[in-house]
Amino acid sequence: MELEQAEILEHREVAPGYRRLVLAAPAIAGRAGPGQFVHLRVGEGPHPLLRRPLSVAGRRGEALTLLYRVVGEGTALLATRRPGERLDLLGPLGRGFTFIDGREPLLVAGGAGVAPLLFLAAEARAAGRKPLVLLGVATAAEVVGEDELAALGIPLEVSTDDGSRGRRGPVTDLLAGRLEGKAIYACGPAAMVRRLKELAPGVPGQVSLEAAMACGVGACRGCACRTAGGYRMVCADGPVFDLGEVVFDE
Amino acid sequence: MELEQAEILEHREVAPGYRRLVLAAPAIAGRAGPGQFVHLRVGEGPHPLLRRPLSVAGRRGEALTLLYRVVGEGTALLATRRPGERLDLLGPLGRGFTFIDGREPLLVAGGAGVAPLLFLAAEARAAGRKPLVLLGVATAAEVVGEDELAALGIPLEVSTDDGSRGRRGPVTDLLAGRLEGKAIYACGPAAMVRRLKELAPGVPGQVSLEAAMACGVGACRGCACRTAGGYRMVCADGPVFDLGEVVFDE
Amino acid sequence: MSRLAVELAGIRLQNPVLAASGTFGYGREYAGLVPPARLGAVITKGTSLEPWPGNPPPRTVETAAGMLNSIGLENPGLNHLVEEDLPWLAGQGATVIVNVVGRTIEEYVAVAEVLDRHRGVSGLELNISCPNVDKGGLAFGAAPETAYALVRAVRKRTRLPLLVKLSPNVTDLVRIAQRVREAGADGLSAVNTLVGMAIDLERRRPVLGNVTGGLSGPAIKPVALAAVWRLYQVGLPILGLGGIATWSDAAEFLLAGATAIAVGTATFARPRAMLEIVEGLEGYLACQGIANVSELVGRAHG
Amino acid sequence: MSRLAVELAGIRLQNPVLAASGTFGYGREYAGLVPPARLGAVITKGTSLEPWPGNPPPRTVETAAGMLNSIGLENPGLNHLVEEDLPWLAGQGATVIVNVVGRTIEEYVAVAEVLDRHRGVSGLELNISCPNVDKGGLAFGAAPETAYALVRAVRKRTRLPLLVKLSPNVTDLVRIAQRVREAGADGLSAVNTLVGMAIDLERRRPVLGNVTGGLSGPAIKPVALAAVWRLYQVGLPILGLGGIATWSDAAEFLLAGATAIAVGTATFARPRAMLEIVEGLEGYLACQGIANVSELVGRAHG
Ligand SMILES: Cc1cc2nc3c(=O)[nH]c(=O)nc-3n(C[C@H](O)[C@H](O)[C@H](O)COP(=O)(O)OP(=O)(O)OC[C@H]3O[C@@H](n4cnc5c(N)ncnc54)[C@H](O)[C@@H]3O)c2cc1C
Ligand SMILES: Cc1cc2nc3c(=O)[nH]c(=O)nc-3n(C[C@H](O)[C@H](O)[C@H](O)COP(=O)(O)OP(=O)(O)OC[C@H]3O[C@@H](n4cnc5c(N)ncnc54)[C@H](O)[C@@H]3O)c2cc1C
Ligand SMILES: Cc1cc2nc3c(=O)[nH]c(=O)nc-3n(C[C@H](O)[C@H](O)[C@H](O)COP(=O)(O)O)c2cc1C
Ligand SMILES: Cc1cc2nc3c(=O)[nH]c(=O)nc-3n(C[C@H](O)[C@H](O)[C@H](O)COP(=O)(O)O)c2cc1C
Ligand code: FES
Ligand code: FES
Repeated sequence: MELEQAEILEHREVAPGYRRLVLAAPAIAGRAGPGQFVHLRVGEGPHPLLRRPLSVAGRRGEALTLLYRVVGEGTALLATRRPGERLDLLGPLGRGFTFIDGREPLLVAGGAGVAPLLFLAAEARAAGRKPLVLLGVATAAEVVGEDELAALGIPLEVSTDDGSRGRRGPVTDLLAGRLEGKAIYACGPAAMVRRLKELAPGVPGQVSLEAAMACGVGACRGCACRTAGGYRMVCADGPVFDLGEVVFDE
Repeated sequence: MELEQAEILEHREVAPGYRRLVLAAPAIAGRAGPGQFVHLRVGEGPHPLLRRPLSVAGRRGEALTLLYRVVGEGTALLATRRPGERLDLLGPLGRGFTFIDGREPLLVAGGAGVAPLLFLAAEARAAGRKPLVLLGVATAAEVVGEDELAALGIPLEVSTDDGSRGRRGPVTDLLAGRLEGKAIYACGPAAMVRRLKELAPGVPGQVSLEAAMACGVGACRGCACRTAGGYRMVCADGPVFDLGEVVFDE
Repeated sequence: MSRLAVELAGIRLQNPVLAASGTFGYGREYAGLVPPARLGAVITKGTSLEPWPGNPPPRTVETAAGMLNSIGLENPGLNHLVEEDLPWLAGQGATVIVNVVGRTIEEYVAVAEVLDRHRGVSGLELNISCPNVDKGGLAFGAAPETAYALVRAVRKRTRLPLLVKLSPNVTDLVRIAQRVREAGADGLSAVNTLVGMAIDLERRRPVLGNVTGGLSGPAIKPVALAAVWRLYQVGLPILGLGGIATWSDAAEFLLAGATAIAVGTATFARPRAMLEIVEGLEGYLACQGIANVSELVGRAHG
Repeated sequence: MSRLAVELAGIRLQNPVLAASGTFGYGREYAGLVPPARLGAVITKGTSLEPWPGNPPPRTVETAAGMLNSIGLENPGLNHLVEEDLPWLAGQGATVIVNVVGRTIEEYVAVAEVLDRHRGVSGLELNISCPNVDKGGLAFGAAPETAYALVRAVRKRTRLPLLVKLSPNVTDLVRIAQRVREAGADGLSAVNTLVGMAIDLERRRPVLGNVTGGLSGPAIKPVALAAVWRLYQVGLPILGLGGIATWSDAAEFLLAGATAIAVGTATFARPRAMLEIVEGLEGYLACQGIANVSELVGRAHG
């Protein structure tokens, strides 16, 4: 775990509401694995107070890539920061994905959940695996990471809510017939993950969860999620958990 | 009283820690008189919460000039705003200076207190009067407004704490022999104003006071100052008061 | 606008957004920016029988997402209200609730009696929760029995709708509210400011002339909201306030159980905040297909 | 560093900057960034006799310049503390104060008795002020007599310095503190969190799984400072906390009457905040020519 004042190298909108942020963060980039996250300070004064967790979406040498969606006050403030400025980063944090031997990676992403999976896909490729990425978004314009995946020769299939690209409907509709011999790596809204568990009961898999975080390091016990073994901390025990282990409400 | 989203036309440091801000504020500029102030929002979120009062330091057509010193969180944040951005301004507020007939204006400023007096000096000149400006600052580099006054042919005398320019000592040391037939217009630290009252007991004069402000319009009763007639509100009854009327502690 | 019309403790309001006492003067100071007739109601500055001078300066200081004030209920007194401010507000077409303060029960009663006869007053708000005066204010609001005695005495002398403004600086807000109800109050205002202070590092002394002050603004919103949530069980209509700055803040208070809300400190930062909140709520109701704002009240209790 | 050395309720501290309970875990989580030996002391997460699971999520939500938490004192229990955490902290050379919680007086006493024999513990902090549990916590801290009974019972079974952590959610903090003193406490910690809540507009339900939570962070600093100011008259040494984020915040608490201070929520935003505060105070004392930090304590009372 490092605390680093990382210089912004690149920061731009890559799709409506989605931004890509590239940072010079040698200490953190050197140690980050897919599924891990950084905890990032968006302001300087007493408000907004807390850091924001963002998954590592890629790295190249000393550069760390983040990919985020502007959803509220903190991410809106982050969006105003310009190249050359520095951001206060804590990371890499949490436990990331681990490859399951003998099974090819099937990556299932919903919206901004694609961020950690882009990093995972690249690492899988580098390790000689054959990942396939399924991505569900609201509309065609929100497909991000496509060029990156294409450059690595990683296939991508898209579903959209409005049918403007790929199949109309949830990304889980793309699963049929694709589960054989695969291990699932997922990140997206709770509804997506719940459906995934229903559709792929026997398939081994891992999921990256989200929860509101204060400390990000396991100290405050704030980011509890329900698992078969009781409450666990998303920041320290996760964010990546076994798909089988995660318990949803209702 | 107008609420105006004023575009920043110019914003730069004019002396160490002092910044000049020129705004396109047609509604407010058109009605502002010397000694009046604007109440300015420095942030957008819940912190910093309150507006900051700044005296009008000049106007030219629709442009309003402010001159401020960076002293804390709010002014530091203000200092980051760039030309082209807009600032939320409430004004013009308060009661300004009025000329006292038959007496030439002697303007006595301490530090950033020069701001309203620059406007007053210009108006006095335009009205055919012969103002003299006395300015006390910590060190020579902090003399601001000099070019402006020179362009209008208004004489300026300086004192500094460190003797790096003009007389060494408080600005009130420059008063001796200069009070005859004059009316005093002052703005500066409490100690300066108190000394002024001691040194010029019979001389008519006005002073612009400062107090922490919430509303800026007389509604909250927060900015009380002591006067011979009891508490009065700096924002609505002032900020300019008769020198004789103002009461200091101890 | 009928989507927003509500009745609060017997007072009919065209919308549920009120100006909080002490932050909107008597309406006149902000009139150029906020026509008082466009608000649900104007709650006046705390008004006493005689003029009060208020506390020594400094009286305000900014804090993180909030501010402290120790105004000490400076006000020009009942006569001034009756002769100058009420006629002006009536001329503007404003609905008016008078916030009442006193040092003794008799003083509260005397003010209430005079206003009972006044056509320009739609209701009273008894301030038993100001932390900035020695006598009166919080002295009455801190315990169930003193609160009861005061409200009972005032109730006997006025038929005006009676709101009682509560302090969050107590162990058991609900118990006090219950006694206030038994004393005959028509509604509750919650909350007044939290006791707080700031110290000036240079002078090594308290910043405020009165040492402590009342904390208001966004910082206290969570505390105020929890107070409203708990008071909902008391069964009296609630005017919710404390840190409300946006229409979504206002909606949270309605969902927690407030029938209407008041905006205080936010007005200092954004004088038109109240009007923006009215518009925001209107838009929210329209887009959610809600016929009247009262349908939201208390809904978060499930 | 002797400029900063202080004694708090009989506990010798190399500096007056402590990690607040529940925000620094057991020291291990932040160890890479904040060596626990460089703090005045580490106050552990609230520790109960048996492990506690904590409250249902969500457990935290951000607010204006603050946050709400409803952790519900999740902790791995006394055995884990004794077997894992205390040895680790001792190995680090940290001064340790254990924050103790329980559902009954007996549970508090049982924890205190075990720790009394433990060399790695310099003091206890009794948490009678957690707003997030049904039994225990605030149930003891809300009234003078329940607080007295609890402190008295624990006092009889331990010679360790005993700090009692108070809640700001009460009408008369001073009265409670006086009884706590009479029961034999060595010092006061002030304050724990303020009760607050937030509502999720989409779901129209409380955000927190436990409905209400405790408000902490810069937003509450003025309230905490006023609490310390008032408690100063009680005569017990005070550990001041609530919203402290910078050395100047810390200095305000010392001037108000705190012998030492603790930093909680600020650590989440700036993990090294405590170390920066130590440096800042050191620099301030040096530049003001103050030989020991204790000279500042209570100075703002004039
Ligand atoms: C481990 C982890 C990794 C994440 N990675 C990414 C990523 O790579 N790209 C991306 O776009 N988003 C990611 N998120 C979600 C991201 O953290 C939130 O969208 C962001 O914190 C929202 O902040 P805000 O101030 O804009 O929103 P607001 O709603 O104003 O935030 C208010 C508070 O709620 C918290 N919050 C709001 N939404 C979430 C959320 N979904 N998860 C956790 N906390 C939340 C904020 O951190 C903040 O404390 C991740 C979340 C977690 C837990
Ligand atoms: C009528 C009036 C006119 C003014 N005109 C000028 C001017 O033309 N140029 C200039 O440099 N300064 C002027 N000031 C002072 C200026 O308002 C303060 O320097 C400024 O508010 C400091 O804000 P801050 O956030 O940087 O400081 P902080 O100390 O962080 O401010 C904290 C709080 O205290 C208030 N505050 C701090 N110092 C003062 C002060 N001296 N007067 C009033 N409130 C204060 C702030 O407004 C804020 O609410 C004027 C003040 C008043 C009342
Ligand atoms: C400057 C100021 C003056 C106030 N004066 C009064 C008053 O006279 N009577 C009263 O009942 N409340 C008074 N209050 C309390 C407010 O009406 C309100 O209860 C409190 O500020 C919380 O709301 P807010 O956070 O929206 O400001 C005052 C508050 C402020 C900030
Ligand atoms: C996440 C969290 C957990 C906490 N857990 C405890 C606890 O276990 N015991 C306790 O006495 N106080 C606990 N507190 C209260 C803090 O110790 C402190 O009193 C409070 O947060 C105010 O200080 P701050 O504003 O610096 O955070 C907790 C606070 C937070 C934010
Ligand atoms: S965010 Fe603190 S334990 Fe996870
Ligand atoms: S600032 Fe509100 S009355 Fe002057």
